[in-house]
Amino acid sequence: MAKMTMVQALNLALRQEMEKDDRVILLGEDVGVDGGVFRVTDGLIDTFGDERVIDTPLAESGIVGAAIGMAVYGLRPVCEIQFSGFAYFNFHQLESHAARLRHRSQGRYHVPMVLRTPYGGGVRALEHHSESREVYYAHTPGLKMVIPSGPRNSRALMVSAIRDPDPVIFFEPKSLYRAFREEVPEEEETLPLGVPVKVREGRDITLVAYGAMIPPSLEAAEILKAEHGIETEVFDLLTISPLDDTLIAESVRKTGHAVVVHEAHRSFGPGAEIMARLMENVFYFLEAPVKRVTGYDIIYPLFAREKAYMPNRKRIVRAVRETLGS
Amino acid sequence: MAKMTMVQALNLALRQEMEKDDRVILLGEDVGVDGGVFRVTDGLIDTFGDERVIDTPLAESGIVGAAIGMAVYGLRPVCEIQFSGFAYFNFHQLESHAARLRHRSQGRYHVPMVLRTPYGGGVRALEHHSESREVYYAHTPGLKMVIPSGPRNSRALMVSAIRDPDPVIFFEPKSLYRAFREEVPEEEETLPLGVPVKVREGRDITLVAYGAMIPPSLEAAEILKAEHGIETEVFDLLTISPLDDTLIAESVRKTGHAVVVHEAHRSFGPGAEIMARLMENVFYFLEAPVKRVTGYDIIYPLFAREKAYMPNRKRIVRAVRETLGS
Amino acid sequence: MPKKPILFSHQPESLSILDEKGNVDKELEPELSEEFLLKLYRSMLQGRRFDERMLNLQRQGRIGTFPPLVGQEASQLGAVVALEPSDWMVPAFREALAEIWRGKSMENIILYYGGYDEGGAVEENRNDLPMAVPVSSQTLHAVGIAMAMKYRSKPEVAMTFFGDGATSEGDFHEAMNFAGVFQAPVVFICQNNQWAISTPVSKQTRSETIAEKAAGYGFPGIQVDGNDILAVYSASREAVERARSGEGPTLIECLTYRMGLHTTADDPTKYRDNKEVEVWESRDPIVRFQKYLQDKGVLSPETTQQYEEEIKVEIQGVVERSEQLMKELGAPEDMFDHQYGELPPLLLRQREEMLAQWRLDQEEENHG
Amino acid sequence: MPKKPILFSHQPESLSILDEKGNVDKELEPELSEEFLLKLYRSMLQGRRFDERMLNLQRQGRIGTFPPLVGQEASQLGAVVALEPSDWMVPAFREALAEIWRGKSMENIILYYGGYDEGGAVEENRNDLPMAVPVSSQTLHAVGIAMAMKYRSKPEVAMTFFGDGATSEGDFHEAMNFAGVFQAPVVFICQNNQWAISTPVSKQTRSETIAEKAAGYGFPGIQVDGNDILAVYSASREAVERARSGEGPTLIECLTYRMGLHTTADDPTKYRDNKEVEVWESRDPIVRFQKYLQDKGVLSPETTQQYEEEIKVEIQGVVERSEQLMKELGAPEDMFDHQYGELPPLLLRQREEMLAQWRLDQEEENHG
Ligand SMILES: Cc1ncc(C[n+]2csc(CCOP(=O)(O)OP(=O)(O)O)c2C)c(N)n1
Ligand SMILES: Cc1ncc(C[n+]2csc(CCOP(=O)(O)OP(=O)(O)O)c2C)c(N)n1
Ligand SMILES: [Mg+2]
Ligand SMILES: [Mg+2]
Repeated sequence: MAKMTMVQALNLALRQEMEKDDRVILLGEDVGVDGGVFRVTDGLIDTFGDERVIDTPLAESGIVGAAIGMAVYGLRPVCEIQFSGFAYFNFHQLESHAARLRHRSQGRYHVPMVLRTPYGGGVRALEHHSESREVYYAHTPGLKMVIPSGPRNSRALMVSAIRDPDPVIFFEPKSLYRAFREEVPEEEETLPLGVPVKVREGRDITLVAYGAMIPPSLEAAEILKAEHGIETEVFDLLTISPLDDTLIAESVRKTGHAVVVHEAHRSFGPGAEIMARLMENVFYFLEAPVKRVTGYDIIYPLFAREKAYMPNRKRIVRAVRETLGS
Repeated sequence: MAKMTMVQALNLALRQEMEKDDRVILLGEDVGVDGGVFRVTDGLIDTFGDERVIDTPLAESGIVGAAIGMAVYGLRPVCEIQFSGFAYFNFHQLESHAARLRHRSQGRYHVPMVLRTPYGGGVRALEHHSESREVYYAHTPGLKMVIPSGPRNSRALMVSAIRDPDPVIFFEPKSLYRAFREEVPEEEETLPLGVPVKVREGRDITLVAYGAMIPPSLEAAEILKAEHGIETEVFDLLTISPLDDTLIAESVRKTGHAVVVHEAHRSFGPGAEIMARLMENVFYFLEAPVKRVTGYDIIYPLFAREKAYMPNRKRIVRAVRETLGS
Repeated sequence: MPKKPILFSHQPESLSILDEKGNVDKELEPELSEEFLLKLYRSMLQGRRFDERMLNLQRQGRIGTFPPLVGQEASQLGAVVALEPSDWMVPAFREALAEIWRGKSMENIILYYGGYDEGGAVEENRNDLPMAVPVSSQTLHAVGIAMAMKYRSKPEVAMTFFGDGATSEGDFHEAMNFAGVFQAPVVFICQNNQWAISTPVSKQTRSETIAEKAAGYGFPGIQVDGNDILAVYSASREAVERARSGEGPTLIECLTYRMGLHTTADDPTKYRDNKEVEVWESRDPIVRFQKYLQDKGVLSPETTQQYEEEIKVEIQGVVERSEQLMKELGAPEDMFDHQYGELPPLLLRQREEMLAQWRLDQEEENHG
Repeated sequence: MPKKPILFSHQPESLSILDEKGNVDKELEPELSEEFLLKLYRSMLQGRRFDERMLNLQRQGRIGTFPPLVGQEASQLGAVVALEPSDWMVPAFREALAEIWRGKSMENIILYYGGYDEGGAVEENRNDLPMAVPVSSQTLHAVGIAMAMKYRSKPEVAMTFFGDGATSEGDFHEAMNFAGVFQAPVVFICQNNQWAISTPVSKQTRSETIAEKAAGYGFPGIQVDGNDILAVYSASREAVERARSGEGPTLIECLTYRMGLHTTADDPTKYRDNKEVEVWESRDPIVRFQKYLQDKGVLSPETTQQYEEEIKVEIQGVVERSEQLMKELGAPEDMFDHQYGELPPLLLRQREEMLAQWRLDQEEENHG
């Protein structure tokens, strides 16, 4: 097993799937010769040629619309939108077609495509390069919305996403692209879409997070244990939508407390849905209101202030302690 | 006072604001000569000419992008997107610019525009003509998201929206366009944005709804009282975002129970945010979990099945009774 | 200031073969078998009669809103008949006749406009996309399909339909640009029917033709008389052949006219003069083609009569079968079908919930 | 098949006045005062030096990512100088020099790329939009502004900038189409610098020029040598005058070259040959203009030297002031400014919460 960054792990997933299945093709701005602005597709054009790794004109709707056509024809396109902040240019193609063609054609066609795009803050970027707007996709029936949190699961989820028969929006937490390395097996590894994983066992409180918020959540759990003797059970959603809250509800039945963490704006954010589900399913087990640690409901600031905007492990520790009244 | 339909009331609001303020101009597909496909802008081109009531080419991003430019220049454009299902074509203009230009220019510019668009189901329409996706806008900082529920408040809110210094997304519940008439005063009337109104007083349970869900909610409240002696307090949100939950929280402190109703899909829908706020703010007053009566997390069906998809007064009555254990 | 002219690599052109009176330009007349000519004629008639019947059903409240195609028969049929069954057609929403030619069942069309999702089904024997309502967005799918054909080295072609209004949308531009850049085997058929709801084409663009827009994307554009099925067919066949032989895309603008309503929810008297409609009535694509076939000795009034009767019976059968189907279909839980390859647990639960609520609704209605 | 050609109403043209060696075409040479010529020259120098200093600051980690403009000085300056102060400029993101000419403070530019939202402020004395990152989207704002000018019967013009890559986006198309249809007083300046990150213009479009795309929208397009400030200026002045006198929009394609990096996060050696860069180095817009001014007897090497020194001092002052400002600014609660005309109660509460959390963070950092 090699130690890999998330960029390398994603590259491995793409390369192996392309080797196995000639239906898999890549398209996007600068994904070919340049290997993608974050180098996720680096070297793939050399192996697979410019018929399978396609540098497109600068047009997001064009990329997604063409990918939909390819998928319907029987290919498995993986398209890259350079930053999630530019995916609004193609939102109508996703909402109107990628999400609907299976239903519209009553099952005759389906759209097995993946839309990869880097999301999230913390990398001192320009405007439009730091947002976290997974809700737009999570609230859109017909799409699946996936966010990995590390090299290994990003590789396994990408393989599953490519093989999935439905359109998957795959948000890559750009602040984790090269943040740490993990062992990633050369052999095939997949992870089921639609199932959160418990990444830390605990009995006092349930912490729900995903993507770039997983590292600070795990750090917070360490601190909580070391400094306050609090045992935090941490869930990594991995799939934001369709969201399965079964395991989380089960955990809260045990802990009676929960905190949700995300970079996304608070109002109408993913945390609200988790809280609603807990309200619906385990209300009588809750000993205190669920708290959320989130981005604020404002335009993401330029980087001089992003530290104050972003949830961090200290905010998480505080929220957990407040929830527990500790 | 004249009895008016919502279409007439909106027309009145536009006409009067145009008379008062020559900065107000209209643009959109078929808003001029045709008077809009629902006739909301009927006759305005005759009074104000085609310089102020502009039939545009068929291009939603063009309409919104041009409106942004006009607004920045000092006009008060009101643009129409023919159906909310086509507003995804211009979503990037809203997210990237309408919502952000005030902040980007650090207050030098602002974008006092209104985007009017019919939304929602129940009118036996074609695909893409029945959705209710207010969350996309509600989760976008910098925008205001408004939904009236009757002729009188639609007129008052439209006047406020036009005068508001910020971009307002104004969803018109198309199933209510001609559903009933109300007295609408000729004299100016406004309603503040950002404040829900209590439309029925009650002590047993708090019902939160908006738009086309207000009539069935009020009917349900009648039935609940008549048949079950349940006193339902009903709130009409009017502004979905920025959402002020103060009055609703206050009500729940009194009633201890709440139900939220919307046409929108359930998961990551507006109801989730209301539930999250209640969780955060009045958890200890809640005697039972808040329930939601909503659209399902599927593609809106063609009209043969829309009755089964849409929340109705019966579903609301049931949800209230279940919440109260009655 | 004196400047050097830039020369276009592709000069847009225009074509007409059968004039308004049904007189043919012998030099340009395509060689077509009598059988094929009659098939075209019968199909145009069928399209017109079916459209009339649909309008009728709508007016009686038996189906919902639909967009009539009357007047555009030559424009859409002339194009689509140039395709092989293995090719792909990517329609907008006003190509019912072209879809029927390709194998769409009229029953499904009625079901669809009757509010039954089942009507959207694409029959197994054709490679076409279902109709697309969001104007212009489908043109990109055709380009993607064509790119995939090229990747698979298949001698196939994608043909996409759209209106004059659609040319104002960004997606049209992106589709044209992708098609040019990737030299995709795609044929763009613009049915320029002069109107986009209430907006005349003169307010849609400042360019004199739609056809000339192709030059900006580096490939050929041609304007044809869209009510002249011979011209539409000739231009389409040439474009399809060009695409199939690897020479890239073509834009064909068919000048035609929306004789009827935009949709059944529309009232054209609000925005257009009936005189204009009358002018176009004199250019009717069917009358003209009929005259041509009669002059040519291929068609007799008796054959027309016979076709009319066959079509009437056929459509009557279609209407009866679809109304029967509408009675049988409509189980509300079926709306959870075809959401995902596999229905996730959340939706399984919601389906149960929906059914329970629906049953209670029904009970209450029956007892209340 | 013989068809009739369609004639374009607007024939695209090309223009060059000052060649690569700095030789001027006397017939085309615009009449400009010595003072103005020197001002242009000094401004180009200033743009280049400021750009170099920015790169330097970025490499030292004192600011974040920024997009250098080296090589495009003539192209952007030649266009923007044709505007009156009351006109509006709508930039993309690589027009720092044109923005500075219009009154943008260099301090604000440094602040902006240093991560301070304050740097986005638009100075009161100019009517320009702040830079726009989402490629091509800003072109529509220029059209809206121009439509508003027309509505107000103001003799004003909007000029918008964008790259070759931007012409592939739907928004560019919608902007061009609206401009044509409404005959808006807008000038479209395409800085065709041959690359959109790693994508060469040959992969961006199949058309031979960008200029010819204007024909499809029914208005004039012209291609100019973008490294020839006299050509850019002449074409821009003509276009601005045309717009101002009610004759509608123009598209100007400036052929230039991105000599440097796409942004400081980019590595062009991944995708382009240095030979190409060298060829373009020999076409440097400043060298060429300098030669012309010297030949004309307007500029001496001493004046250049003097400008260089003034500029150096000026930029040093700018850098010092902005670094001082960065120390003073940055209060986190200010990120709640300029969200809405009035901060809603929800955001007032969130601002308090944010401050409280931030203070606790700071305390813990200081004590932990
Ligand atoms: C993106 C989008 N915007 C608006 C509409 C509403 N609409 C439906 S058809 C139509 C006019 C289409 O005109 P054209 O492209 O000329 O086609 P035609 O109706 O003439 O066949 C409009 C505005 C839509 N369906 N999609
Ligand atoms: C809508 C959108 N898509 C993608 C990007 C990422 N991006 C930034 S600049 C750029 C290339 C722009 O090329 P061009 O228009 O030629 O301008 P240039 O960079 O050459 O000045 C890309 C792809 C973006 N900013 N906006
Ligand atoms: Mg049309
Ligand atoms: Mg460029």
